[in-house]
Amino acid sequence: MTMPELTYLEAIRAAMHDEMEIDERVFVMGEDVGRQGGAFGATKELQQRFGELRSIDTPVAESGIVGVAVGAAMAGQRPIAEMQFADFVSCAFDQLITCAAKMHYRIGWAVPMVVRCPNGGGVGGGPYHSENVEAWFHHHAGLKIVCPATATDAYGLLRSAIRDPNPVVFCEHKFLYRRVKEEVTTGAHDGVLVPLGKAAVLREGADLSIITYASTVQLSLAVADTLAAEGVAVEVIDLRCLVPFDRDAVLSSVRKTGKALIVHEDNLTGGFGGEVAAVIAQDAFEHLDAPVRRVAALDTPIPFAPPLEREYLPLEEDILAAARDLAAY
Amino acid sequence: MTMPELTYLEAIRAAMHDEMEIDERVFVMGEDVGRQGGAFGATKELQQRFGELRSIDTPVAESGIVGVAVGAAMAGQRPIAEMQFADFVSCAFDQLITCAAKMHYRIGWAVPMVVRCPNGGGVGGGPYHSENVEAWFHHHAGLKIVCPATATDAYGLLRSAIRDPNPVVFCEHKFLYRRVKEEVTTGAHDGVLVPLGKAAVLREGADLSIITYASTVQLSLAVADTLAAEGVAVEVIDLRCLVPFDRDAVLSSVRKTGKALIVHEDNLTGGFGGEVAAVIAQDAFEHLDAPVRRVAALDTPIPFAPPLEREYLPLEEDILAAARDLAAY
Amino acid sequence: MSTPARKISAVPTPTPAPAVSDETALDLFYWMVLTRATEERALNLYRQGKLPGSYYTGRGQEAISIGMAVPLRSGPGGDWLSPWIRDLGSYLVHGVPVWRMFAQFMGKAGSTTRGKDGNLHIGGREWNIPCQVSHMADMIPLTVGAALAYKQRGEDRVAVTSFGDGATSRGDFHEGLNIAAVLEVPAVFVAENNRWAYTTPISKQTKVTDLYKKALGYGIPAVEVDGNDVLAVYSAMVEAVDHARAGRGPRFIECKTYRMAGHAAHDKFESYMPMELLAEWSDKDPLKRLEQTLRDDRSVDEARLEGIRTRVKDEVHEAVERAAADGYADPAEAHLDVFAPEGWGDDDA
Amino acid sequence: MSTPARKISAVPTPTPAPAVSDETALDLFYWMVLTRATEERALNLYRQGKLPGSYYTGRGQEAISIGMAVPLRSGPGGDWLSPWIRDLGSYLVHGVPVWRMFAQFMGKAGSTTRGKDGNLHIGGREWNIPCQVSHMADMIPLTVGAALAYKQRGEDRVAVTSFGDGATSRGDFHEGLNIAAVLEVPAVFVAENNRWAYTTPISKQTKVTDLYKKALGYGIPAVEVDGNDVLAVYSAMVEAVDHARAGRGPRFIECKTYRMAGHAAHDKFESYMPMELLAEWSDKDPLKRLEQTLRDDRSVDEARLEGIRTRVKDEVHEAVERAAADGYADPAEAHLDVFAPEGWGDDDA
Ligand SMILES: Cc1ncc(C[n+]2csc(CCOP(=O)(O)OP(=O)(O)O)c2C)c(N)n1
Ligand SMILES: Cc1ncc(C[n+]2csc(CCOP(=O)(O)OP(=O)(O)O)c2C)c(N)n1
Ligand SMILES: [Mg+2]
Ligand SMILES: [Mg+2]
Repeated sequence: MTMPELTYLEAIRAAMHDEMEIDERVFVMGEDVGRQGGAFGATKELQQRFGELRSIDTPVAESGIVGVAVGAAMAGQRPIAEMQFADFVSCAFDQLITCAAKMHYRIGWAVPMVVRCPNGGGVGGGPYHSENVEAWFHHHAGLKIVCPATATDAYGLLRSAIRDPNPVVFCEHKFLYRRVKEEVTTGAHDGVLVPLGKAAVLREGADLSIITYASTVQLSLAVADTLAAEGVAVEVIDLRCLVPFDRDAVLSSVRKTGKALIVHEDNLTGGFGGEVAAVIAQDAFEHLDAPVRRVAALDTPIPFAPPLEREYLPLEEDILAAARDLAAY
Repeated sequence: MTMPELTYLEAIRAAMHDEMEIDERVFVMGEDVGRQGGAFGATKELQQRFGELRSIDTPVAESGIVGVAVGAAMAGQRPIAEMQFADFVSCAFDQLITCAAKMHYRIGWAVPMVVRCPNGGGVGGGPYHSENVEAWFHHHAGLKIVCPATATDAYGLLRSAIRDPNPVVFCEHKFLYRRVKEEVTTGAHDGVLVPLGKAAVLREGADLSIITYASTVQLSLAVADTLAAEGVAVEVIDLRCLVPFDRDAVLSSVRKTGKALIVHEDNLTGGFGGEVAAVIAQDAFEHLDAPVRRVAALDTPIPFAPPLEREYLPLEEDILAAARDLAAY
Repeated sequence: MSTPARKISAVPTPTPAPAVSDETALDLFYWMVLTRATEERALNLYRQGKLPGSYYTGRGQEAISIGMAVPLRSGPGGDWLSPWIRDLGSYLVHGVPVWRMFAQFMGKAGSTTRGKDGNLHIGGREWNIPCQVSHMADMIPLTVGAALAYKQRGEDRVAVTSFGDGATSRGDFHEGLNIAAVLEVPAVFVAENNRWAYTTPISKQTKVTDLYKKALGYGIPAVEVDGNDVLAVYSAMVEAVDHARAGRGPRFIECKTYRMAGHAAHDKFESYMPMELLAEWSDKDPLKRLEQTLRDDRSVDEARLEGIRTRVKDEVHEAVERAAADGYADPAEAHLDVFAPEGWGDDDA
Repeated sequence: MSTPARKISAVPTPTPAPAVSDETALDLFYWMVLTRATEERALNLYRQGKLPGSYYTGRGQEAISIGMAVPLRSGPGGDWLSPWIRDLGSYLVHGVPVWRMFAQFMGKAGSTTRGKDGNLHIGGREWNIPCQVSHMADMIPLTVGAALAYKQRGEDRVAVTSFGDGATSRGDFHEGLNIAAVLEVPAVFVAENNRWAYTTPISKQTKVTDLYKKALGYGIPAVEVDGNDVLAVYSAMVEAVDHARAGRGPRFIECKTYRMAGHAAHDKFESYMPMELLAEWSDKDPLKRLEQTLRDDRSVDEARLEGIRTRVKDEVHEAVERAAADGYADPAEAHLDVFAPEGWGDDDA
């Protein structure tokens, strides 16, 4: 066991490294993941350590990559397929929902694999290098979806995802890659594991629940700080996983506070927030003291120019304004 | 102008026929659509009438088909691409969200095309011939989504979709193909047009709003009949389009009744109902007298065996039970 | 007689087509008769309204489904086989009991999917048969992945999949074959060129109607064989599998054949398939041809063949009875097994 | 001198490579110099932190971007051109003003996307240039679709797209080429084989490193040309375009070249690209070669070349000034234009 200070990105690399150390079935594959260690360096030196058969450079073929991962998983391996950017998982959509998601339901043969998706905006990537892809998949039963917000969660959730016998879409937010950092308990045998499907209550508060995940977690905590100074106690819930969805954590928080603000960087319509709002409106209705609010990105593609991208993204000030409104309701 | 009695499927064929009569740019393409007229006969005799260049048999390549349609649309045509079953649009997902949806936003060059998707279950099709695909797309800004429930709407909405300068995912429910029938005003020049984005209030009522679309519209009307006999006045709203979404129609109904039941055949989680519920919970909150309820299919793949598929689907009795509960709340 | 496979691109060590023993030929005969009988019976059941959904037959393509499956190792630790919907026989050879095929068509609990999926969407880990999806060509990358797993673990197993001419138009065919070639995995691809994809003739599917030529664009050695000659298919398969198993990379076999009926039982193929061609290909029926070879070239006793036919009749009868007597899975099962439980597969680690 | 294109598969009426006039050669020179200067300037701006995102250069591949664009008809009613990110020159030739390229890199309102998209995601209906997406090979089916539209309307326009070696691994390459062949549309595909896809060498991309051979798997006549010889590329393109325009179906041109730097400006390519090869290819620089041909084989005056260089310098300077002076689009524009308004395009009906 060691507790180095790791960035979110380093934590992801460490998680793969540590699982590969203890489980020979685990391997990584994708474009440029081998010698180069991937576009972001997430698989750096894994090929040098574990060899060419466990860190595989592939042709540019996302559908093929994911399909190969499904087959390898069924044949007893534990593949981790890297998308160079999350956006390109659009090309693998069919393999994920058609083959990966529905195999176990049909014949009880599990598909233990992870598709790593460098997710999200705020990095000037424009419409095709900034997508949040987590809400492309929650409609499709059979896929787990993980969205870590901290380095520890990135590490611990990725290890759990690799061990999980189901296909997992692992959405790692690339804005957080180098901006988030903390001491993380790593180590092949005693590194920290974070279970899939358990939300984290990052801040307790009685007045208002903010339900969020990934890049907007830090923003929400900042808003909670600001409002604390104004005498409003905000509870901040980091979902960590969209599937499994920690329904109980959300409902018990909202039943306590009576007010729900759902926040994500992904665009509003069809984002996961709609699902959360619907669950609250059905199952915590009697406890609600205010409308269920959502703060999210615009329902547009993600524009490139810095001032336009800023307009597109939900900012701390947007969350703060909505939270204040709600608190005052 | 004629008013023949048409099935939903015949209405779809008539809409394509009539648009092709008056607009040379309109053409159909897809697997087996030409000489054969498609797996369901929706394009029957269009090749004989309009020639091989306007009714094109393609190789089995959904991504290619949709991509070709995008290019043809940009080059001034009005393609209608048929998916043999809606399920296979998974293979064209990337082309739809990456190319079709985002072209106009980026350079103001429109992509007027329709992708016809024979949608839905209840026909013993199993997991890969029964999907409801409408909720795969509403997250992706730039695509319109149409889901007709009646023969007239199938005709009038398809004509509007073909004329629309944007890419439209046209979800035609194949359970309704031959089961729904009515007199439809057809005719190249004076056939009925139904505008995109306007919901239909099919039944007025003050006690409870059922918001639905496609195959569950008839079931909801039956439920409204049953409850009318019990003294409960149910309002039934057929959304007709998911994008554009007729927010005002939904909100004004719920503001009147105070109770909302959202019903769709698609599975619950990530279905369009979540979005509707979220809008209601935010913008009609003050008028709500009861939890916002959803009735939908199971969050599983769609099973094949008749008793399992029955278990999977939302049935009239499920809608009735939920509506009764809500009325009594 | 068996026509030798035409070699298109050099196979590393050209081995002579292995001689097929009489015993093997009889084995092939048994499986072909069983396949034909099973399909005929299923089609009858469909026509009687006893099977939900539609029904797809591979009649006339049994030489492929049997010839490609018999050379494989079946059972735990055996070879991966992902057959196309025309290849009912492959499932039987690779281990799926006949009655479960009928249960599958009927959607019964005894189906390999417990009724959750239909027709030839059949599979099970015990047989190393993944459960096919409808989406054509999707199983190709999966098969490459299984082959990769075997290579990674140094096992001498191969992964095999078959598909139709229509499937070669899809992106997953391309991506899968290219990755297989680059990663040099032990996979064998069997293309069944029956010249139709639903109502679309091969001339509208591709300009390169010799499908083996497509494999050359990936650097995968490819042969074409007479797909109505089970001995030819079998021999080509033995060779391809041997090479893949020896670690020399993927192989591709194109089986030239003809679709002898509509796409599915509900398809009115008379409206678009030329009847002369059907008649012509009817003369090339693979079962007739094998029978003839067995009798004329191998002097097998007619009684021996009749014995096999009788045995098959009994087996099919019994299978239908058993499937008919089986119940549907409890509707509550519709809710179950979306996810594999924690710890799944840990025993094999 | 120009190396003649090696013909791989018969082109219907073999025409002799058209002679390239001095005027055309000078025209090619102008565009290549402009392309090189624009890219050099942009790279400097990137290094000065004045361009958001990253920066991709096509240095050393200008013979392709220019040679393929010059033979096309530009402007309204002209040919469709969808160039790959290495092909900045193609945009210029086909009509995009230089300053708008800089505005594009800067994300300014004057960019062809009003800042909504970046780098070479450039387009506009007035130029028949669709706006490229990042997803490699996606533009191939679109190009086939444009070609189909021209064919349907009986217009003698062609649709052209270029892409890298990496893109050939994607399903959309396969589906697009196959459909183009079957539908016999007037499309020309230009593959730029620079032997790298990001850090992946072509040997890990495909076993068939001669990309023109892939086209043969679709029945599309294909040639390979020296991609560092602009006269060769130009001539091959003239021939391919003529044939496509004459309604004889699609054509494929592989341009063999080498990527002269990293994938993008942020890429530390020294860690994986062999320096010897870079030096070797540096000697084959297409601009140097054209200069040499102009001077040595065509006796063009050095002053004439210098005049072009000066003109280009001015143009680039002016373009940068104009782009720098341009503002960002109003943030409110981020909300606009998701959908085209009703009636869009009705004027052209
Ligand atoms: C991706 C996809 N698109 C469309 C279909 C519908 N479909 C089912 S079988 C078939 C034709 C199959 O032709 P081929 O591959 O030649 O196999 P064959 O039926 O001739 O054995 C089609 C188009 C499908 N199953 N998958
Ligand atoms: C579908 C998809 N996957 C991955 C990427 C990331 N990516 C951008 S460029 C590139 C390599 C391109 O190589 P090539 O096609 O040879 O073109 P070159 O850069 O050499 O000109 C990759 C992998 C992408 N843009 N699209
Ligand atoms: Mg076929
Ligand atoms: Mg390249």
